Amino acid sequence: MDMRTEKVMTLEAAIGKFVCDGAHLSIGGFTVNRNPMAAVYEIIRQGIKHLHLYAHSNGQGVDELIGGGCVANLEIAYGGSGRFAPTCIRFRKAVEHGRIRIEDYSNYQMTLRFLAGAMGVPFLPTRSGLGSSIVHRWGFSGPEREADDRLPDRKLCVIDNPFGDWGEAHKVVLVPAINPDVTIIHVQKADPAGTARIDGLTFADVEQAKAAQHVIVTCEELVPTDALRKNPDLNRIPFFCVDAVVHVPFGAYPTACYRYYDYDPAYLNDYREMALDDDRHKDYLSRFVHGVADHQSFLELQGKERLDKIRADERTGYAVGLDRR
Amino acid sequence: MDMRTEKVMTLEAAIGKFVCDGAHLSIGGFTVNRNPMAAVYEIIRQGIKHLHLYAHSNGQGVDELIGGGCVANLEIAYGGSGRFAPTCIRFRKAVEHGRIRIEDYSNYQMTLRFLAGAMGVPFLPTRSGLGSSIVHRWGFSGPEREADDRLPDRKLCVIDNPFGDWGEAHKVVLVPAINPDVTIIHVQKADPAGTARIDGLTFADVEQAKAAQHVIVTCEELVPTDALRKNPDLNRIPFFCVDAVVHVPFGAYPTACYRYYDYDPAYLNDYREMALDDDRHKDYLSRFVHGVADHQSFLELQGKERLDKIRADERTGYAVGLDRR
Amino acid sequence: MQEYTLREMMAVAAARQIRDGDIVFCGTGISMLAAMAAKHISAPDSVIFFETGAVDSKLEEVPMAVGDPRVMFWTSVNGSLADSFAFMQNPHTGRRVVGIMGAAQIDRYGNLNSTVIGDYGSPKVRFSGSGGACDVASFVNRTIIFMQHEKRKFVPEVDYLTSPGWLDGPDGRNSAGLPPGGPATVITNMAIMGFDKTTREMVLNGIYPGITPKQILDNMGFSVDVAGAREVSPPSAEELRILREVCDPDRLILG
Amino acid sequence: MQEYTLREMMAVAAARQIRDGDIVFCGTGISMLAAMAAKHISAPDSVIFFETGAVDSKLEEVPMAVGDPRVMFWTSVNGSLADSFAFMQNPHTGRRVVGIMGAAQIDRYGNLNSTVIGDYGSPKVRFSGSGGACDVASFVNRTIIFMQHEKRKFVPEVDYLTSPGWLDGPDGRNSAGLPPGGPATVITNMAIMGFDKTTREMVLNGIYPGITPKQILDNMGFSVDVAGAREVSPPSAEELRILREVCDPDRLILG
Repeated sequence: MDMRTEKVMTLEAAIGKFVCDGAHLSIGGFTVNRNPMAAVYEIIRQGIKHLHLYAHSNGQGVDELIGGGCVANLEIAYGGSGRFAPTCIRFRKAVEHGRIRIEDYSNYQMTLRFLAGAMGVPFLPTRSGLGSSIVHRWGFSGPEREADDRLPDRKLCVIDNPFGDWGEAHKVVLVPAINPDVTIIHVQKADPAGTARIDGLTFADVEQAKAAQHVIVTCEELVPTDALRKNPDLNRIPFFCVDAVVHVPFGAYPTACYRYYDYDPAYLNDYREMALDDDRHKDYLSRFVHGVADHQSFLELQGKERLDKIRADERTGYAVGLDRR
Repeated sequence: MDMRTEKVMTLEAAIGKFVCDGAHLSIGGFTVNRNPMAAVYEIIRQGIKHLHLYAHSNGQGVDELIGGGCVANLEIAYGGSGRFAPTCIRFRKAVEHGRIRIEDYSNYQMTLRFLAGAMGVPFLPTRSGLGSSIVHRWGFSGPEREADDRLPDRKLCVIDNPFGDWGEAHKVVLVPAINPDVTIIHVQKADPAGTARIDGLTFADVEQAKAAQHVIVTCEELVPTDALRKNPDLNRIPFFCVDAVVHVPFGAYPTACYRYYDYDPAYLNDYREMALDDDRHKDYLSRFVHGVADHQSFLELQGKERLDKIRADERTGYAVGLDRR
Repeated sequence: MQEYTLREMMAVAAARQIRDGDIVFCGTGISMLAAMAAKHISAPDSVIFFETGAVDSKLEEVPMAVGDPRVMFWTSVNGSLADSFAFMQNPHTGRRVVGIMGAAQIDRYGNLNSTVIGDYGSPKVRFSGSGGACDVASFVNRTIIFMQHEKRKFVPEVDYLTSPGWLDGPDGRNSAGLPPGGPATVITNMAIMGFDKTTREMVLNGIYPGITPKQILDNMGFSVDVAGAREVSPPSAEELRILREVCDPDRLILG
Repeated sequence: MQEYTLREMMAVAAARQIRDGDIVFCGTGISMLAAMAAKHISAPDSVIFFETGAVDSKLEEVPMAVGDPRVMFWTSVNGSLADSFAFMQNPHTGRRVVGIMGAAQIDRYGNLNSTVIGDYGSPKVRFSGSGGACDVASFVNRTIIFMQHEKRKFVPEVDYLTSPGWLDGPDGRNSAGLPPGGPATVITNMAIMGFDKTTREMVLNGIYPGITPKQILDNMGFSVDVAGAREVSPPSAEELRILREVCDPDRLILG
């Protein structure tokens, strides 16, 4: 959090300032939507390593960070990108080859963990996962947890309901809070102080942002403060939660940004094919990530025609009739 | 909850159908804002008794229900109406004379209790109230609680953090869920199926509605479904949570309804004076509540001039320059 | 009779399970198609909603993921993950919810694995993981499960129990602390399975035209009672028209 | 020198406690006025927010309650009670929050009573109750408390501990499980009190012009160390102008 009212900086500066080797990081978005992809590519470009990444179902962003070699540990609910990759490709390879350590939760459990962090409580309760392997199989062992003061001593706790069977529940699972060092989200509109507006579903972005020590907001449009204050009911994150505001049009590309552009099926299909082969994936990284100076250059490499195809229709907020095969 | 898409009814019918003697009720709004006053007056008019009322800081609505003789038990955080009555008058008298039974919580605790009900968990944790009398002094005793299956067996529980000092907390208070039989809220706009839009602060209305078995929504404007679906980001309650939709312009009067009208300082000041004296309060009830057939007649009794004075200014959402002495 | 693919049969079979008044939780892919079809055929007053927070989306095009912007259009409310799972965990709303999901493995009690094949610590195959599946399976009144009918998928014991079904039998969910709902129907490319009300074990309810009980049992890693099975009626012309022309004209999901 | 009321003195004294960068939690009445005045005088980059969920309200008119529609205008975000208390309980944001509140009773450790006088079960006087006061006092980094300087209000022991101060001394909050912040300043119609950093007991910090330490002690139910007290400078002309002309021209709160 930061009380200043002018927090605009370049993406390079924001990532350089707030994301260091070994940082505990969470990114916003869901599967093929509103992942902060420009920031993801910049993290890979800056060669940041050993990240401890928290994700519910962030999909493409998580897969690229793993593929980019940035991730050491992953706490996650879902590694998939819808029909484009029912299981994310580099994620799957990394887990199967033991290149990252992973711990599984459910989407709601991860959401509650971010919410607990946002609320400033050590845990939240749910009935989800009782009787499942999620409760019994830990990715990080008890001794590993006790040795690392950035991890809670237990993955989760099952307790008897101290109120008897109040709420028709005699047991609940308590899931521990997550407080990332930094959360990065991509939004439709932000002002220079960091007030952020999200159009459409917010996923768990708001909870992820409020749980973090530092927040980087990348935005499609950087607008004057008054433009957002005119209707605060649509704003989702107050400026004092935010540390850096970065103006990056198409900052979620190749994932979608509701009312601005759709996901790019061609890119995501090509990515899947390249990600499946280690050599081709190396080429992908050197061409599309390391081979460009910034997101603007990356977009130029895709070409205007491609971006025009995915522009959102005004009525529906997505690209009607887009060829999504 | 109710899956039908046509739930419009009269206020008389809605109260008659969903609010019975002894019901566990919660009402929306905060102090002098967006209390569902038309519904409150209708409850008094229908002579409904022995309500178990849940409130955070609902102010005027709570005070009138108590004054109307409808309330037996009250779980509450705050009985005040801002500068008009730092302590609500009839509330104060009823507690001091032992005419209602009361149990105290904090605003956040009550909010969490509604949220727990909405989430379907038996409790939620907070650090609020540790070391305070709120934890130690119960309004309903252990034996009373155990004899009543509508009350949790404990007011609240203080437990050691099962995750050690994770979240920098070694203890937390668990507050039990509330699941009212019925929640009544007043909103700016609703459609016939019950999708509800709230302009400005939502207070705890959304949690209160989602926690309840039945929900009555009163609204300033009853609008076609498509009018709300055009921008769902502004809608707060999905239609399937709602059982009855009642069109009541000025339904929050004499409390405020953001962007529609302000609170009426003259009414609230008069009310305070009349509430202070038992005989004058009886006259107040027979004239303003029992003496009118419905909210429309009540408003006519106030007169058009009075309502015009409090109409909201378009830019600010309140009555600029209103005489509020 | 019109020709149809098994995938179309599966989508139609699932759609038929959805009733007016159901709140339908949709995962990615064929489950979305089934829910869309049901809205147009038998259950116009069912409500489609997504774990991402979209309630009663107007699906003019089939979404490719539950985070697809298509789910955000013309909804009743656009909320968050926190909101949507609360609707399922809340008993008032949760008991109206039907969840549709898939998995990599299923056992006789309808417990699902969508996490790993092999050891959790060093898996042979890694899948997506739970996503919302564990949550839905934990909370909602009944779930409909899509499976490919293969021996390696219908297993005596799942390698990892991602999403709780009836756990170890009649008292499994209650003793674990879960709400009373659970798996209702398994829809495969050969058959429709249910669960015995008493034992909570999987039973064969319906067989697609041209399939024999033996074929079904040969493709499972455990046996089920086939005595009560009837032939499933094939998709009607109208069901196929809705599926093909209204729901997925580009065959993005029908293939 | 300009004349001023004690109420004006109190509002100015509180406003002076607010620093740039503070997030100011406001209750009803004079605390709102203090926060508004601070924004215009010494702390333009402080942020006023309300438990009702309004962040950085543009207060063109003084609100009469924290639920007043005036707090909803031109904010950064219009949220809910759940949102606003989370900002206070969250250590990242909570440590930047200054809470301003009043009470019916206070003890030497800054514990507050705004619930009842007498027995809780059958009270002699019933007040509003906690509202957000207990929450704010539990969570935030420092609180500023408005009190009328009367013996019955400064008591050896509060009848009901609504809002935790330093509880029973230096280790009180920690052993109860509360975060480390606590009461910083008590502003009365006679004086400004603080709390000793070691003992956490109330001490006299400042005396308004024309008041003696004896008057202060005579109006309290317990004694405090008066050795470190200095005279408080009266409101400046500019402070009074802001208060009277900008913040509360109708004297709704100044009286």
